Order: sequence, then C-alpha cells, then structure tokens
Amino acid sequence: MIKAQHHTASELLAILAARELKDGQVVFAGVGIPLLAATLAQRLHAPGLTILFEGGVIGAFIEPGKLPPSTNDQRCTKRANMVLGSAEVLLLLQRGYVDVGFMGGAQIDQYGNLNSSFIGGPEHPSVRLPGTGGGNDIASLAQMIVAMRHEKRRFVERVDFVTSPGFLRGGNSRAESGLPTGGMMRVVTDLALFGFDDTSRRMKVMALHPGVTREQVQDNTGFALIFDDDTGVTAPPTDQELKVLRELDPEQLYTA
Amino acid sequence: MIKAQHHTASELLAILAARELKDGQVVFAGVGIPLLAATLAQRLHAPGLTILFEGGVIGAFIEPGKLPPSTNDQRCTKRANMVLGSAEVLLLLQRGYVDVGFMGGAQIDQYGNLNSSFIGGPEHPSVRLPGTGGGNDIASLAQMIVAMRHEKRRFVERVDFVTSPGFLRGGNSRAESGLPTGGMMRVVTDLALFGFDDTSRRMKVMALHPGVTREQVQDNTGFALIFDDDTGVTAPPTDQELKVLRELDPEQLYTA
Amino acid sequence: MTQSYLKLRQDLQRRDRSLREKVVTLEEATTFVRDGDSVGIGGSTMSRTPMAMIWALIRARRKKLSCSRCITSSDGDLLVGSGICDHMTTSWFNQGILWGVSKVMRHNVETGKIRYDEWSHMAVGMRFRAGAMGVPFMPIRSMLGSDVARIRPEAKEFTCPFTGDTLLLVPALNPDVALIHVQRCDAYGNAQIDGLQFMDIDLAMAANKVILTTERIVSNDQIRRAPDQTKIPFFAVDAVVEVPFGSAPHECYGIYEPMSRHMEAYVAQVNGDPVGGMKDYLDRYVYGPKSWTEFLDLIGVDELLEAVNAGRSIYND
Amino acid sequence: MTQSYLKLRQDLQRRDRSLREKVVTLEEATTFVRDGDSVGIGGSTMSRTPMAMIWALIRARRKKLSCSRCITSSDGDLLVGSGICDHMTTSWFNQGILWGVSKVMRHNVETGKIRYDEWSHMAVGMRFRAGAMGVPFMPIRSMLGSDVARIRPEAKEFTCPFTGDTLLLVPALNPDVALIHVQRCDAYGNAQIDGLQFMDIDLAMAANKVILTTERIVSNDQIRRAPDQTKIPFFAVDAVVEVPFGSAPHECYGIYEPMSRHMEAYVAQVNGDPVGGMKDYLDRYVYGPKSWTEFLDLIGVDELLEAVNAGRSIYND
Repeated sequence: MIKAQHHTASELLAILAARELKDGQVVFAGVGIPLLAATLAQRLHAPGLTILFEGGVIGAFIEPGKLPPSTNDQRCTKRANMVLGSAEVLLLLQRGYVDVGFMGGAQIDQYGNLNSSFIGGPEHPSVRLPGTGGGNDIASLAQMIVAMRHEKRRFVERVDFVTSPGFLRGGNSRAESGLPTGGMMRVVTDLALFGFDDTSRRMKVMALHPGVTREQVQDNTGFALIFDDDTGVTAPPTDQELKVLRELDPEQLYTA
Repeated sequence: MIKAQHHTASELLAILAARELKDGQVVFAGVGIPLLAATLAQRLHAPGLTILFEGGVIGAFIEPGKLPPSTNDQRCTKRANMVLGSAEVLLLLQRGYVDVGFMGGAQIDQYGNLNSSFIGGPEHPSVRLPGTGGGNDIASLAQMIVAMRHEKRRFVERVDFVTSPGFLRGGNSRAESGLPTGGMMRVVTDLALFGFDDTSRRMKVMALHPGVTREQVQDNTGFALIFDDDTGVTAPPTDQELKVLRELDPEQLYTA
Repeated sequence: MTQSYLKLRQDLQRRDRSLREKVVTLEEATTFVRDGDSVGIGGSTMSRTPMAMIWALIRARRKKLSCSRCITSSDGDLLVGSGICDHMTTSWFNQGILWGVSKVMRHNVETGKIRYDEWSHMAVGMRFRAGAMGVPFMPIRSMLGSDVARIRPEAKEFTCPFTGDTLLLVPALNPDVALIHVQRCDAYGNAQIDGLQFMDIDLAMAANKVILTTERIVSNDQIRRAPDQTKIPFFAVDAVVEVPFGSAPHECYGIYEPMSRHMEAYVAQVNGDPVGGMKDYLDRYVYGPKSWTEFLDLIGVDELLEAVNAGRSIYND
Repeated sequence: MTQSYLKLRQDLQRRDRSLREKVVTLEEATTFVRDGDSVGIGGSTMSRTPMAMIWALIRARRKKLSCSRCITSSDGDLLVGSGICDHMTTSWFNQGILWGVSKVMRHNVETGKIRYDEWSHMAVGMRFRAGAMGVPFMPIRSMLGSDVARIRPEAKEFTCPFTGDTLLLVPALNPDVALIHVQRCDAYGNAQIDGLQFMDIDLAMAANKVILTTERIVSNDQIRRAPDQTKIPFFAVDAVVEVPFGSAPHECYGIYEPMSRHMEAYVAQVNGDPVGGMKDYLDRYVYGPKSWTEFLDLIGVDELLEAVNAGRSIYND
C-alpha cells in the first residue's frame, strides 16, 4: 500500500485519474478532483487536452492556486478558447463533440450507476443530497471516468436512486433505455482501477494500487467484484506528478 | 383619383401602409415597401415603433438615402438596439413578441393567402418564383398587413400555391390547421384599403382611395369583393408624408 | 404544467413592449412579483445571482413562490429558509461544492416544508428554451433510463417518427417572472452580459415578465454602438433596477468574485442550526439593514475590494 | 433524410478535435468537399457569403453537390449555373430583391436540371438547430396549413402530447460539410463573427465538417482575451483559409458592403442569357483568373475601396 505520509488519498485519486486522460481528447470535467485531474493531465502529458466546464467553458487553463469553487465561476474561463451558454455546452455532449465525461460520485453500484440525489430513496429519504446538476447529462451522453473514495457504503450492489446512469441493469439495458452511446469506462479509487465487463457490464478490477490486495478491495465493496485474469498493479505517483499537483492546489482545496 | 403626377403608385402604397402602424408597436417588416413604410411611420407619427428585420435586427433606424438592398444587409442594423441570429428573430414571432407582420406579395386570394412560389402550381410551374423566405413564418404567426399593386392577375380567387397563409379556406380553417394566432388584418393597394370579414374571412373593402369607384376596384379583382356598408374614403398623401418619404428613398429604389 | 399557447400569446400581447424607460427602485421592483408566482432565477450557482432582488423579495415578505434555476446555491437557502418559496425546480441545490450538503436544503426538503423537483441541468435549460421558442416541449437524449426521469412523469418518453429513437420530451417552462442580474443595460432594458451567460437569455425570453437588476445603467446610445452585444432585448424587460454589487455575496463576471469570508460565515451559521441560524442571519443581514447599501456595509469594504480585485483579474493577461 | 444518431456520433468521434493548426490554401480546402456531398452555406442573401470557397469549388469542378442555405442569392446562381450543384434546399432563391426573378434559377428549376426544395426560413433554421443539438427534429408552429408543408412530406404534422396543439416536426439537417466566412479566427478555427450571425453557429455545429474562410487570421492569444466573443469553437472546424474579401462581391459586416456595380453587371449578363451569359461570366471571372486576388483585380480597386468605405460606415456614430 502506498505510504500515507507521502500523499493524501485525494492526491492519489487525482494523479491516477489524470493518467486516464489522453492528449487531444475533449473532456467534460466536474468540479473537485475531476477539474484538478484534468488540469494536471494538461500540464503533464496532455498539453492539447481540451477541458469543458458545465458553466459554459471550452478549453480553459486553470491558474495554479486559483482553483474555482465550482464549474460555474469566472475562474473557469481563464484563458479559455470560448465561453458559451450552459445549455450550449451540455448540447455538445448530445451532439457528440466530447470524448470523456469525468466526475466524482457519492454512491456507485456494480453497473456503474451513480447516486447523488437520495440516501434511502425519493419517497422517504434519510438524506436529501444536492442532486444531479449536469451529472445525468454527462453520464447519459459520454464515455465516463469516475473518481471516488473507496468505501463499502459508497460501493453498493444497487444504488438507492439512479441519478447518473451507468449500465443501468447491465447487459443491453442502457441502450434499450434510449442511451445508445457512452457509458462507464473507468472508475478510479484510492484502492484500485476498475473497468466494466463487455457483456454483463458489471464492474471489474483492472489494476490494484501498490500494496493493495484483492481481499482488501473486495472487503471494501458491497457487491462481488470481477477480477481480470491479468489484474495489474498501478504505478505509484511520481515526484513530478505530486509536485505539479501541489502547485495547482497549494491550499489543498480539493486534495486535503 | 389621386393625380399621378403628384406621386407614384408605390409612393401611395408606402404612405397609406405607414398609416396603419401605431406608435409603440413591434412590427416585423419585409424589404421594399414594408421597410420603407415602417421607417416612414417611425419618422412621422410612430417614433416608438420597433422594427424587426429577418436578418436578425431589433429596433433599427434606417438612414435616409441608405436603404438596404435586403433585410439581411448590414445597413439594416444601423443604430439598432440588438442584432441577433436569424432563427432567433423569427422565433420572436412564434413566442408572440410581434404585433404586426408587414410584407408585400406577388399574388393574393380572397382569403388573404399569398403566393410567392409558383405560377401554375408546383408540378409544372410556368414560373418558379423565389419562394417564401420568412413570409410563411411571419404570416403563420402574426397579424398581417400586406401592401401590393392592385392588378387582376394578382388578386385571384384561389392562389396557385399557398406560400404564406391567410385564412386558408376561410371560416375557422386557419385555426383548425394549427395556426390559432395571427392572420390577415389589412391589405393596402393603390386602389383601396381592405380588411377581412370576421366570419367568412373573405376580403372586404374598408375604404376607397380618393376618386376610385367600387366598380373600378371590382373590375381589377379576380373574385367578388365584399364592400363594407360604410365604406370610407382614404385621405390622400400629405405634402409632409411625401417629403419625408422622398428623403428616405431619394433614388426611388423602392418607389419608382 | 405546460401553459396554453393562446394564454401565453395573450399575456405577451398585454405587455407594454414599446421603447420606454422602466427604471424603478429595488423596493418598487418587488411589486412586479405576486404571491404564488413562478419565478425563474438567472445566473448559476454563485455567479450573477440576482441576490439584491431576492433580498428585497424576502423583505417584502412574498409568499408561496415557486422558483426555478439551473443550479441553486445559497440563494435557494434564503428563498426557502425565509419561507417565501415552497417549491424549487432545479438540477442541484446546495450552498456550493466546498461545504458539504446544505442543512437548510436538507431540513426543508426532508421535513416536507418545501417541494424540490429535480431535473437534469440540460433538461432545465431545454425547458426554458422551449418556453423561449414558443413551443410546448424540447426533445432531449438524457435523463432516459434514470430515476431522475422515473419520478418526473411531467416529462414524456417518445419514439421519434423519423428515426425510431427513444427521446424524452421535456415540457416548456414559462415563469411568471424572471429575475436576472447583468453587468449593464440601458433604461429601456437592453442588456449586455459579459462572460458566462448560463441560461439567462432563454429564461428572459421564456418569462412573462422580466426584472433586470444591473451593476450600471448606460445610455441607449452606448447600446446602439454595438447592437450585437445586446443579449436581452428591451421589449422582453419590464423593470430595470441599478444595484451595484447586486450579486453580493456571489460573483458578477469581470467585476467581483464571491465574497468568501461572508459566505463561509454564512454557511457555518446556517449549517450549525438551519432554523435558528437562518433566522439570525435574516434578522442581521436581510431585515436589519435599511438598504442594500447598508447590507454591503455589513459585508465590509475590505471584503468588497478584495472581491473586486479578484473579479477584474479575469481580464489580466 | 434524418441521419442515424449512431452514424452522426461515429462520424464526429472520427474527426480530429484536438487543438491544432489547420490553415490551408483555398485550393487545398476544396479537397474537404467530395462529389455528392451535402453542403451547408453560411451567411444569408448577399451577406457573409463564402464566395471565395464557392468560386474555388467551381474551379475544382465538384459534382452533384446538394446545397442548403437559409436565403440564397447569386451564390445559388453560380452553384447551379456552373453545374456543380443539382439540388438546393432553401427558403428563397433569387439574386436579390432589386432585379426581378433570377433567370438562372428559373431556367435550371423550370427545365428540371436542378431540384429546389423550399422550406420556410425558420424551418431551415430549426433544421440546422436540430442538427446542432443532436436531436432528430425540432417542433415549429409555421408552415402548417400551407402548400409549402404540403409538398414537403419530409416534415411531419404532430399532435403535442402536452397541449394537444398541432405542430410541425422538421427533420434535422446535418450537412456533410459547411462553408462559413467570418471576419476573423485563429489558426485553430476559433471564430469571431461581428454583427449579423444568421444561422452560422447552428450550421457549424450541425455539419460533419466545417471549412472556415476568414478575412484575417489572428493569434490564439487574441481569441483567449475575449473568449465570450468566440462564436464557433475550434473543435468544430476542419480547415481555415485566410481570404481577404472572401465574400466579394457580397458584403462582410463592418468590412465591406456589396460591390453593386459588379453585381448589376452580373445580373444583366446572366438574366439576359441564363446559359450563355452564365458561361461567359464563369469563363471571365471564375475559370479565367489565376487566383482569388486576380478575381478581385477584375472587380477593380475603385469598387473595392468604395465597398470598404461603406462597410466601415456601420461603425460611424
């Protein structure tokens, strides 16, 4: 297991998620770890990565130490190529201009469905969460990368409420519901890197982080995981990755 | 009859049409006589008239002697309050922001339907005319004023092709076709001023121009006209109206 | 929920759309909103929120407002915490990203005091857009298959007659009144918006009435010099109020960033006690001051200047 | 006529949407258009028409193009008169308002040489908009009851499930390639458009490929200083060509007005003889010159300067 004193779990998440982004891609990034990871990727290996924000921004370059408090603030537009209406930027997803959607999540299930609306279901919620924002639109219309903390209460067999669709009930149920494109591609946690089985669409482990065991991941997950035959091991964060990340977020706004 | 040496038929049309516009209205004006008449009204009795052009213009003030060659040219935007997309300006009609649509026509029938597409019908046209432009949209969605030369071949019982809908087949046929708003309000020609019967929706004579007889109007019309019981007589163009009109169009671009 | 087209057209025909001055005070502007109205709110999250207008409506003790906004922040807390709004239509309702879940939202929704109708962000936008375009719905390709759609029977699944695709038709949203804050406009209501526009243009065109608050009123001559910069036309606007810092403590693009010390103190206070803390906040910052300027005094000049300095920095090279 | 959503998405995924320089010559740009393509044309009537690109496509002797434009002027004459286009989708097809009916249009349509599909102006706009939004149709309230709709079975009457209203659903139009002329853009294709925008933004987002011609290429830095002035994003653009006077003899907002002497001579020539007159015009002005600049020489510096003087006057007080 990666030594905790070297970096926080959020730093690990941000760095491993950043590696999933390729140069030249168009990525629709949510606030927090996604925004940070996309900006990190841009400064490390993907200088031509185009970042879109929900507030209506195409191709911004976030300034180190000036992370925006949401994706709807003026800081998101710094040195952008284009600022446009919020509906317009979301419609880019629908038209197909976006390669990857990238967001966090409160609760995820074995088919990659995300819940950010209700703990306990909509009729008698024990907690009313903020809701979907653009999450449902992004998850409905793009290939998805999700970054989240790995806890058993967050990795559940069936989410209480499908706010942002993954593969719904697995198999072809996503396409049959009217979502013929997109779907969950990767989930990055502080324990492992996940993909989804091509047929059943259930979550599978692609690589474990250094020092993490299969049992440890399974014990922290509320459903039976599939393990790839050739499950790999992720490379730990490099000094360079940590250095740039900490320049971007010196106050640990998103990486505490 | 108004003495021809005093003004051209087009000048008469422009002046009488201008009188139909009221201060404070929002008018969607086509090029030619409508544009000229709306600008004339603005300079005479309706300084607060807001003129919209199809090219995407709200509240312009056309400069004397600089009439635009179409409603899609930059001259239409001179001192405008807003310049916007063409679809957006047409959608203002659909939303209901416009009081009056104002255009010319090649052929009109007893129900106020206009043809600017085909002489001889679409299968084997003897003449292919330019087509609807925004005419169909304006006539479908707003109360209409039409200004045109009064000739028997233009005033026909049934137009060869309904490009811009008037009252279609009369009665409630317009609303029943999915056009519950708008409709023909006034037709201004060089012979008379017309309205439409509230029930049958057939064209009726509201006022004759000075010196014009009922017979003369009927003889120049290809269908039986209704005459109001109290058919009036229009006031001839005033010196002031002619003077301002000629300042606006000194080269007689639209008033030859 | 979708209004009749004839009713919408009649309401619009009755509005005085002539080119006329319509400058009023913040207090006078509150009379344009009636109890029970549906109110569309411009801006998004902590940006260009019409906070001064919301502040004035709370002071005017409006009742049973049904509010809609694409993404709702502490404006939503104040609307429901003050009791003037009992129904929120939005895609996200929280104070911000950084402070966990709003206890004011939770308290009011979980105890059934208010109704919170959740739609996807794009769906909210397409509902305003349908309203702006004068059509009863827009087709979209999101929300399908999710529980967000399942609990919104107001949206209808539909098989496309051209392609056979499954689409969702979302109903038009035409608020009775829209509250929009802009950087500048003229006395007639021709408005310019710098930077992020969010859904404000569609919202303005969809609403049956628009109250504009503006950092600054400029001359109509200035507007006419660059008519392609006008984003909202005068005839869609019913009242214009000049309110410097009209989005405080939120941001106004290019002019000021959020006032973070005030926001943090606010969040600590209301999340500590969503009823008592909110009451104290309203007493001190909303009911207490004699004017919006006095409210700004309570924020303090140092924090305003800091926000202005950060706000202008977006134009630095 | 409505393309499959999966096909549209796949076509778009295959495009290189990275931030890269894409400046080519006018001649190179013609290779982005293939025989048989559907071609969307920006601007309207005599404004911001991509004339240089059309001129180059005629010289490159493309075949069987199916063109669409909101309002078609002498660009349409040249496209059909040269034989490179056999199908025009538009709301209005003429040389302009002042010169009667185009004999070139009449000759080609009335003899069945080309197909002219007429839609209302708003319908053309809503077809591009549906294409831009990634949905298969838009609902509209015009064309209903008219013969324009009767001879367009491609549009479908529809009863609204929310209101019972009769609406017309017009199918999305996603051209294979769009030709758009702008005042300025950067080498990546981030484009600014001054003044009248017409339907160019929807057209750009709807098309599967975009060729931008521009009066001037500016730096990406200049674009980034005012990102809210970018009207077309770089990733929607596939080729950028710098062509001063690229709309001649039509106008380009704020830069030049139409070159009326050239237009009048053109109209007299082709309306006198829509076949022979057109052939002579093409020989002299399209096939004859070695370059676009040589074509501008034939218009003459005096007429260019006059057009520029008038063009700039829109910014006079």
